[in-house]
Amino acid sequence: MADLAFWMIVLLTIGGAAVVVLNKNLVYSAIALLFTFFGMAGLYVFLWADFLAGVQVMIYVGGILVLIIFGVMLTNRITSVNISHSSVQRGIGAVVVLGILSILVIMIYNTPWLQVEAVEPVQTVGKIGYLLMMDYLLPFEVASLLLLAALMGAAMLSRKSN
Amino acid sequence: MTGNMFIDYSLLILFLPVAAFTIQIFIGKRLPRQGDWVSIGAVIITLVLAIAMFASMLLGNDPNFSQEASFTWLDMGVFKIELGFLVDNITIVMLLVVALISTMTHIFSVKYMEGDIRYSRYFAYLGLFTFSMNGIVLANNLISMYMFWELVGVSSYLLIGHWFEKDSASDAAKKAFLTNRVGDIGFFIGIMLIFSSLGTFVFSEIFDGIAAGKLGGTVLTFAGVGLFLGAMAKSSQFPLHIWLPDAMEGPTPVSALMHAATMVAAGVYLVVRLFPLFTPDALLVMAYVGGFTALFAATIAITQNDIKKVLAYSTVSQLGYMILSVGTGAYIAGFFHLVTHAMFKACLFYGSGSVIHSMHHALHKKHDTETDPQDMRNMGGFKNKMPITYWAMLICTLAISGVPLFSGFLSKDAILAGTLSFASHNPGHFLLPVFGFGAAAITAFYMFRLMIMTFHGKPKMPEIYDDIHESPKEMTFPLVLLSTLSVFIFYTLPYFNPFSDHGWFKELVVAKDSVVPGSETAHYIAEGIHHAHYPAMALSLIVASVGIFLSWTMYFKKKISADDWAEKLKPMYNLSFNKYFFDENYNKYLYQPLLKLSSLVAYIDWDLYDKYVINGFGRVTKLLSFFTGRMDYEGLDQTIIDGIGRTTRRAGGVLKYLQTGRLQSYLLFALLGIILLVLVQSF
Amino acid sequence: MNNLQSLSYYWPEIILTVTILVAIIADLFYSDKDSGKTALWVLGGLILAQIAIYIQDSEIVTTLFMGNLAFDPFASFFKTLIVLATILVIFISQKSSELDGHRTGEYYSLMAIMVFGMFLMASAIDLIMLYLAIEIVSIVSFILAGYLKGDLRSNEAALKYVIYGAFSTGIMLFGMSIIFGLAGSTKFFAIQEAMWNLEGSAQFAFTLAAIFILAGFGYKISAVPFHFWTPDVYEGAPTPITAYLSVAPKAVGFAVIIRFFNTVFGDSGAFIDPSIYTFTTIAWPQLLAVLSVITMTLGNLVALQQNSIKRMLAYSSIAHAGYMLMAIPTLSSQGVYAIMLYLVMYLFMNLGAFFVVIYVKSQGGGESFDDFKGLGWKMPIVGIVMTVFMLSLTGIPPTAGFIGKFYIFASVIKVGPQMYWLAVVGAINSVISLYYYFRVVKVMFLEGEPSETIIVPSPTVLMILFALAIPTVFFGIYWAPIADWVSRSLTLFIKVI
Amino acid sequence: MDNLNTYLFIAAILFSLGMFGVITRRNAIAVLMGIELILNSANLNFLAFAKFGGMNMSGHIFALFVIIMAAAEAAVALAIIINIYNNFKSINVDEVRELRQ
Amino acid sequence: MEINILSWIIWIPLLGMAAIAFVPRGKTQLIKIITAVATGVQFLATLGLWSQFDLSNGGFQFMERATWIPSFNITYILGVDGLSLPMVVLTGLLFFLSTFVSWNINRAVKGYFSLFLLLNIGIMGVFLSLDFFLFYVFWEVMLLPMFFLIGMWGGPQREYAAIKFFLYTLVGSVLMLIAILGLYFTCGRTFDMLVLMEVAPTALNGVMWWGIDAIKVIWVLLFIGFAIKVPVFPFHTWLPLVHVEAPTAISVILAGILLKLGVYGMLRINYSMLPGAVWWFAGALAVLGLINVIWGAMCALAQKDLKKMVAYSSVNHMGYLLIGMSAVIAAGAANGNNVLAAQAGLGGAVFLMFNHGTISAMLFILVGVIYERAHHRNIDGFGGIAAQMPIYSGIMALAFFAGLGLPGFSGFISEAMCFIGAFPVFKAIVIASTLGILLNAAYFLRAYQRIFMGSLNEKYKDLPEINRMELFTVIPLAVITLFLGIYPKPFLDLISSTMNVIIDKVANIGSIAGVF
Repeated sequence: MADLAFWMIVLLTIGGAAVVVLNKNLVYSAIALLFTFFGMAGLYVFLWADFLAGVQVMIYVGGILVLIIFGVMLTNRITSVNISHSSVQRGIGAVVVLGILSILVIMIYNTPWLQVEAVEPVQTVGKIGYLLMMDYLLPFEVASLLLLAALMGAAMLSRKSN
Repeated sequence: MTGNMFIDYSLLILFLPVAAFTIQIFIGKRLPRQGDWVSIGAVIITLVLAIAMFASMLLGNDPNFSQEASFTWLDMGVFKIELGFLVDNITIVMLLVVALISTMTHIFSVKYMEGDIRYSRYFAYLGLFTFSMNGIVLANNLISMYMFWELVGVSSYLLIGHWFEKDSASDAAKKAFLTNRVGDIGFFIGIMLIFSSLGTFVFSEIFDGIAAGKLGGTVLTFAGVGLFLGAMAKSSQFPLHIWLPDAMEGPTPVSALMHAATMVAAGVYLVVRLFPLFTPDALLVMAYVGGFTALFAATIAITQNDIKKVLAYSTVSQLGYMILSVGTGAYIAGFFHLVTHAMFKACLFYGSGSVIHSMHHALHKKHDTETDPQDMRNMGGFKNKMPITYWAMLICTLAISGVPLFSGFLSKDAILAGTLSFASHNPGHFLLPVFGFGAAAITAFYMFRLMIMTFHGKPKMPEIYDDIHESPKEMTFPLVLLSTLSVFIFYTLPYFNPFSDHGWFKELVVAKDSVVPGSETAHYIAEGIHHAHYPAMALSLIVASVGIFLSWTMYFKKKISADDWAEKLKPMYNLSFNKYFFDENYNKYLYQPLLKLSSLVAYIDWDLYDKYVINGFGRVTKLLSFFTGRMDYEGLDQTIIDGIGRTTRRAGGVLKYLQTGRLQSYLLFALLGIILLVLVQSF
Repeated sequence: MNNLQSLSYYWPEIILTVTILVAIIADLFYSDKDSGKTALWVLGGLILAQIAIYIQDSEIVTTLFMGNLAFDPFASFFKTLIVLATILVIFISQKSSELDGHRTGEYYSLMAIMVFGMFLMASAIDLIMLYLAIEIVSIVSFILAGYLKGDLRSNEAALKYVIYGAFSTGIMLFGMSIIFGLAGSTKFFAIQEAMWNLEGSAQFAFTLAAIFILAGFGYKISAVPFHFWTPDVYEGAPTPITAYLSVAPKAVGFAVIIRFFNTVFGDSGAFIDPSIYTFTTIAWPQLLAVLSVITMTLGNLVALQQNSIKRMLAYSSIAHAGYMLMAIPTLSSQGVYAIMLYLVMYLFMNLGAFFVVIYVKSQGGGESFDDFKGLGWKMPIVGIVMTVFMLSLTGIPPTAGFIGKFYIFASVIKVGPQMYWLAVVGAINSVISLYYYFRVVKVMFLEGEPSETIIVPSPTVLMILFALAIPTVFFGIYWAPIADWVSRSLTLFIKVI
Repeated sequence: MDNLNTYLFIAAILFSLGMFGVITRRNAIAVLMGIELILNSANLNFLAFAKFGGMNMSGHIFALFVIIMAAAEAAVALAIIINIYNNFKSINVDEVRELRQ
Repeated sequence: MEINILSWIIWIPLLGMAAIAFVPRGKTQLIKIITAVATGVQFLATLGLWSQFDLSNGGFQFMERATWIPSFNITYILGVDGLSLPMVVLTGLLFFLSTFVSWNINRAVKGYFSLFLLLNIGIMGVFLSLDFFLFYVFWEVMLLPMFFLIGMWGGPQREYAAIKFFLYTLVGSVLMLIAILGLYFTCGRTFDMLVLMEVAPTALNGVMWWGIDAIKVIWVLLFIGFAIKVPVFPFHTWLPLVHVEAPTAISVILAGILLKLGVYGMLRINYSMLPGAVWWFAGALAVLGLINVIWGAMCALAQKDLKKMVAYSSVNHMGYLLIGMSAVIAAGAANGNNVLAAQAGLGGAVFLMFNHGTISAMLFILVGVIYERAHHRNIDGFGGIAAQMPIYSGIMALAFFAGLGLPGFSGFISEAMCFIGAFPVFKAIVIASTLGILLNAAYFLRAYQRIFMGSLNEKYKDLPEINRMELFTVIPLAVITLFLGIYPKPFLDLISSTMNVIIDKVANIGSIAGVF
């Protein structure tokens, strides 16, 4: 059962991703991306990352994807039903990407990854919170500055004229 | 001043003319009479000094008299050059000749060059010429000899090109200089060969070194031939004789100076000076070159109509004699001929100058600029108008033809005796006397042809005949003096035998033994000459008579038509008349190809090498940059990339999709780069 | 050191943070016209930060914030460099006509944030920290490149930059994840330790990860083949930003490369045993050497083609990255030393060249070669100063650029004959670069005619020009202070306990 | 199913798909989507390594920061894209070609 | 007595530059006078140096040392020996004279004379510096003023010429830089030439790079750097172009001094520091010399532009010089310790350096004189000028004869010494190159005939005679040429101690198998 669910999620993720990059209609792509993000969240759950699964759904689906759909809408007239976006250099692109993929696959197969047995934690939030306040306090603080910069920049750029 | 009379005098003799030269060049024009008196004064002093030296030589009566003096010219430790003087009897005699002829030339020129626009410069160059020649005469080492050797070349260049407005003159000057440079190369190689073996330039040390066996064999032969090449060019030996006839473009007094005492004498003087170091092989080369030149030049002289050209070829021929005699070992005879020849040839040139001068004035009066004043076919019958010139020239013609009682007979006889003796010792070389005697006959023939055409017969141009006058005494004085000196007696004193060269010259100027091991001694050669003396004399008398007689009958009596013979021997006549087409062939096969080659080289250098190879680096870089730029910025051509994906495309869309410069190409490239890096790293 | 202790070594960054906030707040009170005054706040903050750096610049070498940052003279060196570059660029920006009519408050605030990001980049020794720092710098760069909202070229630059930047950091991130998988840690030293014990079969993964990470770093220093964004972005961005991007992020990019490669692949920056690099079978030196050759050659060749001086300078900055990369394969302290020295020299000459371009444009000229025609006659001082910069960029003594190149070549040649080819290629590239640099000089002086009126720049412009030109010449003649500074700074934090 | 390589393969495929999107799509927003895929694939790696590396929480932290960063980046990128759209009336990457000589 | 005369000699022009900087643009006369004063004072200083020079000492004199960049062992070292002193004096003289040659410059005078003085600093610096780094810096400093002086005040193709010159020489100098660094790291990390001269000859023994002796690699790299300046055959094509385009004064400097820098560099560095490789390369040097001689002469013979012809004649003359330089190996044991030949060859080469400096300077000044008047230099475009300008044509004849190596002029002695020196070692090459004697004369006389002889070209019947200022610039050179041609001893005394030091170095190092 878990297997089936897992593979379904995998299919959802990868299939969604494939649609994202292959579909001609931008709106469809955006919606396919939604499925991918959800799939990712599912996979996170399988990876015992409950907190991150939540974050994934909240930020990616709730934030980024909405942002993207807004983008799609703002940059195309709503009335045009078929917001097509063609692709370029698909042939050579496919070749190159397949090259990358095969290299990655070879790499994954041949590498003796560091593997340590572990038990599933009840929840990860506490651990993450601790780390953020201790070991990764600085990045945590710095991230605020990053967001500040992004905020300023986005605001500045979208402001009407000067 | 060194305190040694000979050296001091030599120094003065050397430097007075150059002092005059300097004065003339800088302030000559502003002096009264354009400063000709400065130059003349200087050479007269040198003449006096030379006479003084000559007198003390006669008084000293020492055949082995020799004085040397030198100073350090440059010194780098081991490499050291000392320049200096060598004054011995040969030097003194030669100095006297140079001073005498130079003085005569200066005096002669006063009238001859009167009114010339570069009068002072002319005298300046004469001074330089004299200086250079004296330098050669006095040198005791190869380096200073080479230096003055080249200076002689320059002086001749300047004087031949005196009337540089004429293209022929400037051409001739250039030709003279360049031809001499060819010889200089040989000379220089000779010097290098000697120096690299012996480490010295000084004659005496060289002789010692060779005698000690430090240098010999083929190398020495080559060195000798090299040195002789220099002499060949200067003394205008075949095949480097081409410059000399052209050099007649210079003023006639210059020709006299050049042909008698300075330029051409230098070559002979060199081989005389260095005789001891020539190997028999080198000498043989000399003998053949000289002999052939003697005959060859004589055959050209026969057909020339320009009075100066005839004399020029006669000089070439006479120089051939001298070289021939050095080659046969009788080098003192050669030197003797050099001295006697200087007198009568200078005189002949002055004579011709006098005639030309007179012709020129006469033509000028008639406003005739077409007629060539030097062409003998326009002359004739001048004997009465110009008696002094005529008689002086006649004496000299007799001298050059080898008629007894005159100096030429003595020296020529000595040479021919030497040749005969050489041939009798080496019967294989029978050609040498043939050259000698043949040339002697022809010489007599063409010299009389010249005399008869110029002075006898009817005037060819009666319209100017009346205006022909004897030249002023500044010009006739040298004629008289030099023709006098062409009488035997001045060379045989204190003896009076016109048939023997026995005299002060023979006693004081003696041959040295060759230092090359295995060479014949001077005594042996002298013996041979002595034995050959009478047969040679007889033979030479006969050939001279034949020549004179033929000439007499042909041109004076006109018993034999010269034109008929010319017609009959048309090919030979043409060859002779055109100087065997030497100039043409040199021009065609040497000079023009050289120019073409140089153009080619320049073309290769500039239009090919620089343009394509050197700039090619730049161009390749630019091209690379162009392609890199395209590749880099625009990515692989979109057609190729797209072609892989989609082979068909609607025509309308093509343009749109062919747009390049898109970001994704870059990304693609970056990815490709990554793949490449991975692949490179992994394998 | 724990977080609290670390604060006392963190003054420069704290000052900067405060500065950023003050600047943003101050900007709120400025009218559009006066918005540029924010620069004063930022300048003040930078100077204070620099003072803090100077005071702290001691022998102490430690890590801060639980092993996130290194505190060492090496980082201080780059921080100083960044502050210097930023101050200069702020001055330069004042003179730029491109920014006229834009509210510039945010411009300076963003610049301050970028400085902050670069500070972190220079000292990060944790992958997370590093990633964040790089992202801060990148995001601010995107915004600054697109700062001229109404200007199409600026827009385009921003778009290209953002896509390329995100793409590169994406790849880098993927590489980092592989490293994480191999080492189980994000700390450099832990990674290094893990790498030492790596199994042979894991090397391929390691190589791949390293190359992916290199893509991110290479993009920052615009090394081939990750340089494609450079010309477009440099040309489209406001010129002061172009100047800034060509100097400051590039410098820290090198700092990161040096720190990361020396720490993770080497003996953690001790430079004792260069052979350590070869603990894997990967031929890093050769690879980097080849990359440097391609980078400089490509930069130079394409620069030859340009008709815009700004674009030419963009490509030339690629070439300069190539020169500096030459020294990395030497795996020696000399190499690092040379790069650091080069960066100092490069700072002055490159900013100078860009400033001249900015100034000429503000005087009604343009950025193309044609616009520079006869400039030397019209504005002799500007022409002469530009000549100095061009000379220096070419690397002709007695200018700073020569000294930089000299040290680079020296470090390469010191390695031995196996590296001579690299030096020769570098040398030939210098010659090629002469051609386009001197094309500027050529059009300035050799073309055009003497003009009657001579334009003398205003005192402030002159001041900036000389502030850039005098060091360019002076350090070419006497660079001992720089050399000493660099050698003092050549201490990296080596090992965590 | 539940082993490391599975996740890694999934991540690799996502990565490749993301790459493909970035390389081939003409619409800038679609390119952005591709980038998001790449970031997600990295995150998947981090979390997978975290789990199979003995519940190493650093991976989680890393993933967290990546998500934060992705949001910030997306915001800025979209701001730029919209700005471009306002100026060019097109957001096809290959039509934004002012900067060509 | 610390007066640091060498530093003064180098930096006096800097004072001049500073003074010029404060003169308003309009006061051109004042600028020229300042330049004349600066170069004049410098020239006097060089003469003073000469008068104080100890002839018997083959080593360096008037040494100055100051620390510069201790961390890289870069020091400010100056010194002068018998090799550099003549060149220093020549530099002083030619710059002084060239100031007057430049008197009629009226375009951007301030810039011209500032750059002119900067060039002076660079050249003097190269001759006097004994620290390799300093040497290189000065070497490069010359490039920029040359670029501008050619590019801004040159002929129609000046831009092309300027950039070509710059590129060409830069190629050489970057290779040189690599070689310098190679030496630095292999010879104990020092740029001090004195130390390098001690250490380098042996330090590189047995060091192999890619299977080649390191010493050869460095030697060749340095050689190429210097050969471009000389210029040696395949690197010579910049010379005619640059000469044709450069203003007269710059041609004078270029031919008179700049070309000698290459030779100076070879003798100072290649010969003194890496004498072992001299053995290896001497044959090639002689062959290159031969090619230079013949190729240069042939090209000169075909030229239509007088200045280009003179330029090619420089190529030709530098060939003699190279041949002379190759003679140095005669002193080695393998060649029978023929110190005589080595002294002749090397002495001749250095002497020729100086002589070509004076003679070619003279030639270029004179070409400039006619160009100034006729506004072209086409050899075939004149004719019969001698009648119109007797003084000028006389001096030109003098210069031409000096150029073609006529005895009585200094050029002859040096060329002869080169030949004589190299002859024992490279017989065939020397014999072949004596052909140059003929070709030399051919092209000079051909040009002289076309320009000065024949009937006067009607176009030029109002050509003014050479003026006093021009005469003033030529006559000192002519006098030197003549004086040394007649009595070369003073000059050779000046150099011989130093030459012997170099010869000893090469001779004692023993032989490495030659390339030929």
